[in-house]
Amino acid sequence: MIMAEYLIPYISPWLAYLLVGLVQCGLLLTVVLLVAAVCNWLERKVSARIQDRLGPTRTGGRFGWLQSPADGIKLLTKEDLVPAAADRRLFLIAPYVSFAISLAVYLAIPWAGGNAFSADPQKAHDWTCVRLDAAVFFIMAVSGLEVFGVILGGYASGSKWSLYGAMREAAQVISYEIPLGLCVVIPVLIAGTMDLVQMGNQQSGWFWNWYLLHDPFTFATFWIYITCAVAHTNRAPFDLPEAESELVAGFLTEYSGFRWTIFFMAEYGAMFAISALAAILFLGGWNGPIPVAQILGLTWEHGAIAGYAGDVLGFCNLFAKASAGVIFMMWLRWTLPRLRIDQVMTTCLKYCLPLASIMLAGVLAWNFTLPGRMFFGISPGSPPRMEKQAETMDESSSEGVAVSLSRDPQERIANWQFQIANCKLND
Amino acid sequence: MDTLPLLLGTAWLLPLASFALILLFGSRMGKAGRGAGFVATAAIVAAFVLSATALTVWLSAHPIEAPAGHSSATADSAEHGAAAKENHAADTHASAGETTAAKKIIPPVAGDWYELGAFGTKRITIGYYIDALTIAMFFMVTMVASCIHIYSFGYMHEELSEVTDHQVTLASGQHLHRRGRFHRFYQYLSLFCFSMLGLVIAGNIAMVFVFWELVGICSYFLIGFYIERKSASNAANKAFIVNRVGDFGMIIGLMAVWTGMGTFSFGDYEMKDAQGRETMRPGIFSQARPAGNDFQLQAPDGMVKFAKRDEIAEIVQKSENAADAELQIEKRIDGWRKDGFGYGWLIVAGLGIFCGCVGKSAQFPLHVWLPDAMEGPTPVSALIHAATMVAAGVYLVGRFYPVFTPEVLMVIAYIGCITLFIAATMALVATDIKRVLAFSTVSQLGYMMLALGFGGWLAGIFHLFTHAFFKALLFLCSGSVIHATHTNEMPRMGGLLKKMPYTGITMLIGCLAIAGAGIPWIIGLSGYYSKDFIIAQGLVYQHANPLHGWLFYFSVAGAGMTSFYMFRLWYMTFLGTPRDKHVYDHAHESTPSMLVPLVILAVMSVISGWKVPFTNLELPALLTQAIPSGTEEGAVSNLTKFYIPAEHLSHESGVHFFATGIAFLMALLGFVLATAFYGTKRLDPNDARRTFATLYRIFIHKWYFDEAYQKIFVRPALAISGWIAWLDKNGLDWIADNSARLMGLCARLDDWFDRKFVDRLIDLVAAGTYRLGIRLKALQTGSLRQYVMLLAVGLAALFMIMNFYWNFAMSKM
Amino acid sequence: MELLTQPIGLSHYLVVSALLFVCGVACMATKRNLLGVLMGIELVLSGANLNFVAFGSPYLQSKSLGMDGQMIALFVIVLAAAEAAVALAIALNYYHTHATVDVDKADELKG
Amino acid sequence: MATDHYPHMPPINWPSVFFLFFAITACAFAVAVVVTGNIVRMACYLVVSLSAVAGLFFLAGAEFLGAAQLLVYVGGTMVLLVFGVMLTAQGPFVSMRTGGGQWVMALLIVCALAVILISVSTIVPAWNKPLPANEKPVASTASESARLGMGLLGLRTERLESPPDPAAGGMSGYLLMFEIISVHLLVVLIGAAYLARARRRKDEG
Repeated sequence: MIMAEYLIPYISPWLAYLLVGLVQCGLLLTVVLLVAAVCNWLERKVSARIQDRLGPTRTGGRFGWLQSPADGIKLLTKEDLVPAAADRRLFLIAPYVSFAISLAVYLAIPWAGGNAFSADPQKAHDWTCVRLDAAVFFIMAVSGLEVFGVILGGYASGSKWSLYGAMREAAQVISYEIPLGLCVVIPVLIAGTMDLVQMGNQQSGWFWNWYLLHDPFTFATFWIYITCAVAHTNRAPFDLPEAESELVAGFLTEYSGFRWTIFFMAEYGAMFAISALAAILFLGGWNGPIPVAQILGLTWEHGAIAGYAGDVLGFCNLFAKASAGVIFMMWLRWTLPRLRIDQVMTTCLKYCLPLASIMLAGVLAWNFTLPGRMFFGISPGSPPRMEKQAETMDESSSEGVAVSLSRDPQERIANWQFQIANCKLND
Repeated sequence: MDTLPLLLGTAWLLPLASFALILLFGSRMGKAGRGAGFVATAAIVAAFVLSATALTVWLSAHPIEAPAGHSSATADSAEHGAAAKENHAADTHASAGETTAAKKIIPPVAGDWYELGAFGTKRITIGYYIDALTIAMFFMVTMVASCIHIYSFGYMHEELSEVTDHQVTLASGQHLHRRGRFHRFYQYLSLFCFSMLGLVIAGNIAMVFVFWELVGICSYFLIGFYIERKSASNAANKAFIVNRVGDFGMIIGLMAVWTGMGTFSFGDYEMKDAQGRETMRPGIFSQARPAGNDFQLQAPDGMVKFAKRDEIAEIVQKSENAADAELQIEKRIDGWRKDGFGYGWLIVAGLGIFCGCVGKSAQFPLHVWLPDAMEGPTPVSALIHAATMVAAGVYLVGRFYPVFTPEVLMVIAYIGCITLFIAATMALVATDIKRVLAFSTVSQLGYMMLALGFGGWLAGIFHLFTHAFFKALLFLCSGSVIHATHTNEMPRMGGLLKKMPYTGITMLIGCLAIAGAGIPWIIGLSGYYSKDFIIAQGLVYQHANPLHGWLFYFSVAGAGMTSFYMFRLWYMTFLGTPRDKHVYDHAHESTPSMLVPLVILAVMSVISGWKVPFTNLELPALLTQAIPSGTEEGAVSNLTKFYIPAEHLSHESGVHFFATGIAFLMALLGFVLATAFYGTKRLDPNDARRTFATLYRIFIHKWYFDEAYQKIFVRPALAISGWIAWLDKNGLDWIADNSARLMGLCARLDDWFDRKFVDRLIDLVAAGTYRLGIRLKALQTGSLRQYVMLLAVGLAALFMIMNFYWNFAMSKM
Repeated sequence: MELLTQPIGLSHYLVVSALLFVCGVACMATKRNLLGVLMGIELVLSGANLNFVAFGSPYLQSKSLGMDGQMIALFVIVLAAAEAAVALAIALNYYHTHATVDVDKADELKG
Repeated sequence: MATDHYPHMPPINWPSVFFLFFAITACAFAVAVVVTGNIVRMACYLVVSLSAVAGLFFLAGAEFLGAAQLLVYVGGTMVLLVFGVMLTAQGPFVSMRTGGGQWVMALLIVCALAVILISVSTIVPAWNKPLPANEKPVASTASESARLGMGLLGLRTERLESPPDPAAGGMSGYLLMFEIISVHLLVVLIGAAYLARARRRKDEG
């Protein structure tokens, strides 16, 4: 939107805003499509490596890197079939629903932190489409919606296999949303905010500031999160909705050509998004294991150019982490056998859910007994979070009313009162 | 400005000349009087040209200024600009009530042509009163009339030769053969045009009354054009007699005006006084709203004096000479006026005049004649019983508006509201194509009355104009259909669009216009604008008077029903499968002389609400020039504590926005229902008819008005004469005979009473309780959806009660 | 056009919420499918929620309900979820006993 | 800024544009829910309508609520959808069509209700006008969802900022209500599970 204001002197305002909006949409779309294309190629390569094969080697040189475009062209030229028994309107629209929702998740994901402790959110320069107050919550809500397209597609196909697949998908995704939500709540609890930008910035510094290494419970939570995330995105070993050996191809049975591709892009988009979320929540987001940017002075304190350079670095970091997450999921897919549906539900309700609850309680207890300790409670060096927060509060910048967890009730009340006074100062 | 009276006067007299010519030489004009048509058409077209010239003259003398700040969206957004600021300032200045300097009053062109007689200080003249409203009416009337004259060439061509009337069977069992009456038809049309234009141009209320009666007699002639048909002659009689009832009230109003104001003239006029000097004397409007009183309504001196005539007589007796008495009366008259004397006479005058309008405009309870008037030829229905004559009532209310007190306006609003609602309900079920249109006309006239009663002078008059165009169009289209199919019954039509594409499409345009179709908040057909004005005014009125908010809701419901029955008509006529093979095969598109007027009127009903590009010229703005001074700011009733809101409130963007939304929503609902029932046949009309069996019965019997009048007025008259005859024959004998028989009866009655009554009383109580239980049992139907509906009804009722009475209580605080 | 250039007022929200509410009522009143009725209820509740949020929004009115508006809406959402759970359980039970979810068939206790 | 260059054309107010978009979407799909007969399509339209309402929440500054609406309502509707597929018989003898008369009756009642509600919602003149520019709230940096959270925990931070208004009640938040709702949810969970349990034992016995 800032860009639009530069354009306004030259063209009429509404056109400027429209243009900039379209450009931004296009950028986002490109990212997702590229991710999907690369993932498709990667999947072939990874699976080949695991199965001791070479994978695609012919199309476009030695690594077969033109395989995805070639596949895309093949799929685009296929006939777009609609079964006679299908509910035509829903059948046609379902892939787009799925894809649009998977795209919408990207609205709230920050790609780099920008000016970490800026007083004014307008000047934070974080790399987010829409910086939301409740970004974590938003992403959870929207990523849960993705199943909607699948159910529609499964129902509308008018085929038993598709319907079975869709029903399985619904049951699975709605069930796994609960432990996944519990896992997400844990970093939120530690950070005291649901704003992803703030959460990422609180993990800046060395790798022991990552929430993954905050305490033993968060470490365990991360693995539960990964399990649930895999199930949530319907990847093997939880790919029951499209189990080839049982349901032909599940909800995808009746789809072909372009619409099938769209479904696939939605799946890869969701995988990438949920990996990026994991990276931000547990793996420090755009902060590398070693704070190279800070050491080189590439921060916003040293001017805008340095800040942007640091942000580019951070973006690469986050992208690498998210990609690692995707590759990890592929690795899982090609090594583990598929579960039975009852096993899937058992994993969710009998293992993941209780474990996540225990982790929640554990993190609570840990924070009450050992508040502010990093790196398994050992705390090498002072935690930057507290320091910075105190600073900003002195500047009366008001980083919001963060709920801080403290052992002593007296201290907690004092903390509140401090923050309240802070609020008053602002007004 | 002597050109205007000259132009309009000529335009007015041309049809009279045509009438006279046809009267004398009609049957000898061409073959079977064909030339009569040309004479009449030439006269009315010339009148139209003169009217258009007059309009140009008027506009060049009083150009329309840029719209004021709040009246349109463009000005609203331009408020940032410096130019708009001045405009805005001027506007606020004007609305502050400083009518003397800032606001431009456009004086009407008034004067007399001829003095019929003078009686002391009072006199009766033939005069004119020309303002923007007169000019616009002239333009509209001559235009519609021209179209209809041309149309009639095609429609009435059968009258050029020998006619066999299949609807009249003679005693010999044969159908009636008679000579064609082509020239006579045009002769009546010319007479009508002359009378209508005279009614519009009239400079005093007496002249209005004369032409009022003349248009009435023209209507009588033309309804009874097929005089040999029993139904036609009955309808003509009915129209005539029902109108007399209204005219009776009007005469009372005239007497009140004459007594109270001493003049019939609308505008101020010059007159020699006793010393022979020329002095200006105030007309009706100046007396009711003197400039000295800031154009606010007050009882005229004459009425105050009349109300206090006893006391004045006393003063005159006591004082020594006349001048002294005069002085004393002058001194006390303001005090009396403040005490409310004379105000009652103002109400009487207003109600009386309105009575006449009720009759002519077919308002409740005198609306019964208009549907029957459809016996006349269709061009007549279009011209007289839709576009012009019946609108004359609305015109008169608009013309007499300055004299109406808020109480009279409330009566007008209520009458209008009742009319619009019951007429719309009748239109929902009628199957005769012309009757649907007739009910629609009554309903739309009710709309206009309602708008005027709401204080929306502009809204009501604007609707009068747009309605004239699209209703004339609709009638002519229906005439085209009837001409092609030789039947009025819609159930025998269907699928005619393929056979008559021009008629079908122009009629669709008419339906869209009357339903108020448009793209909300952006653009629409003419009806869209005028209906929005009315709904917006209603919204403001409802906010000002929660107690009378019912009126608004009924008007909104009326908008929905309008859309429903119009599209029902169109779908039944033009879409679907042909229901009567014979009729369908026989149907054909009409001749060009009938189609050209259709196209002209269709264009007018699309564009008449629009602004002429690159100018400020638009119909509402032109009419705004004629808004009576002093009425813009609304009024407060002193008697019953309610408010007539100022009209400019309704032009505020917020109100207008929601009014448009509501109007559009209702029109859409009507359209969707009509489509569901008659277009796509998703719903079955018979199903709905069964569900609302009672309502259907009431609607199809036209709310039993004819039956009721038959029972209340006609039968008793016959019955009383019967009784007297009967009494004469058997009266006294019967008494003697029966007193003896009565005694025996009494004894038996006593016995019967003892057994049947006393005993059964106790039985009845028990049985009643039992039956009540059975009845109440049915309330628990177990139908979930019915409960939901009842819940919704309860909620709506609760909101209504809160809306009206709680707000009412708040306003009292 | 003025709708596009001027900020939105409270009334606009109220009108939208009224329309949603009314659609919900229509849905409840016309659907014979029990689940359709439930959907109508959801619509009604979301219409009511929109009302609360609009009255609580500081962007529409200088003297708004404040946080109360959002809070009540939040509770309504939660309770709606609870209501849906119970209603679905009832629907399931009803289906077990009647082999249909037509509410018009559920009139065995009628008078 | 924009007005300087284009005095003849006022700048487009984007929140209004989005409001219009969401409002029209919400209403149009709500109407579609009413009109359509297929239960799955109904659910589909309902999801779109509710999502648009969530968009309206975002526009009104209630981000947390918008997300909650998406998560809870839309998720709940998804379950409805599944049930719709399961319980709606597609058999040829089962017709759940509503008669024309009932449609008309419902539409009449509902439209009366609509007109009344709309006219009531426009009855206060202050509501029709947008907030004057000088009364626009200062963009608060304090997180809105954190405020909600504090409110649920029993502290109303926004009352701290403004002088206490005795008419508006004290500082206490919604802790009690929060607890009651938690317990209520638990009860509902158990109740629903009990109601919907499969009665296998009876069949076997």
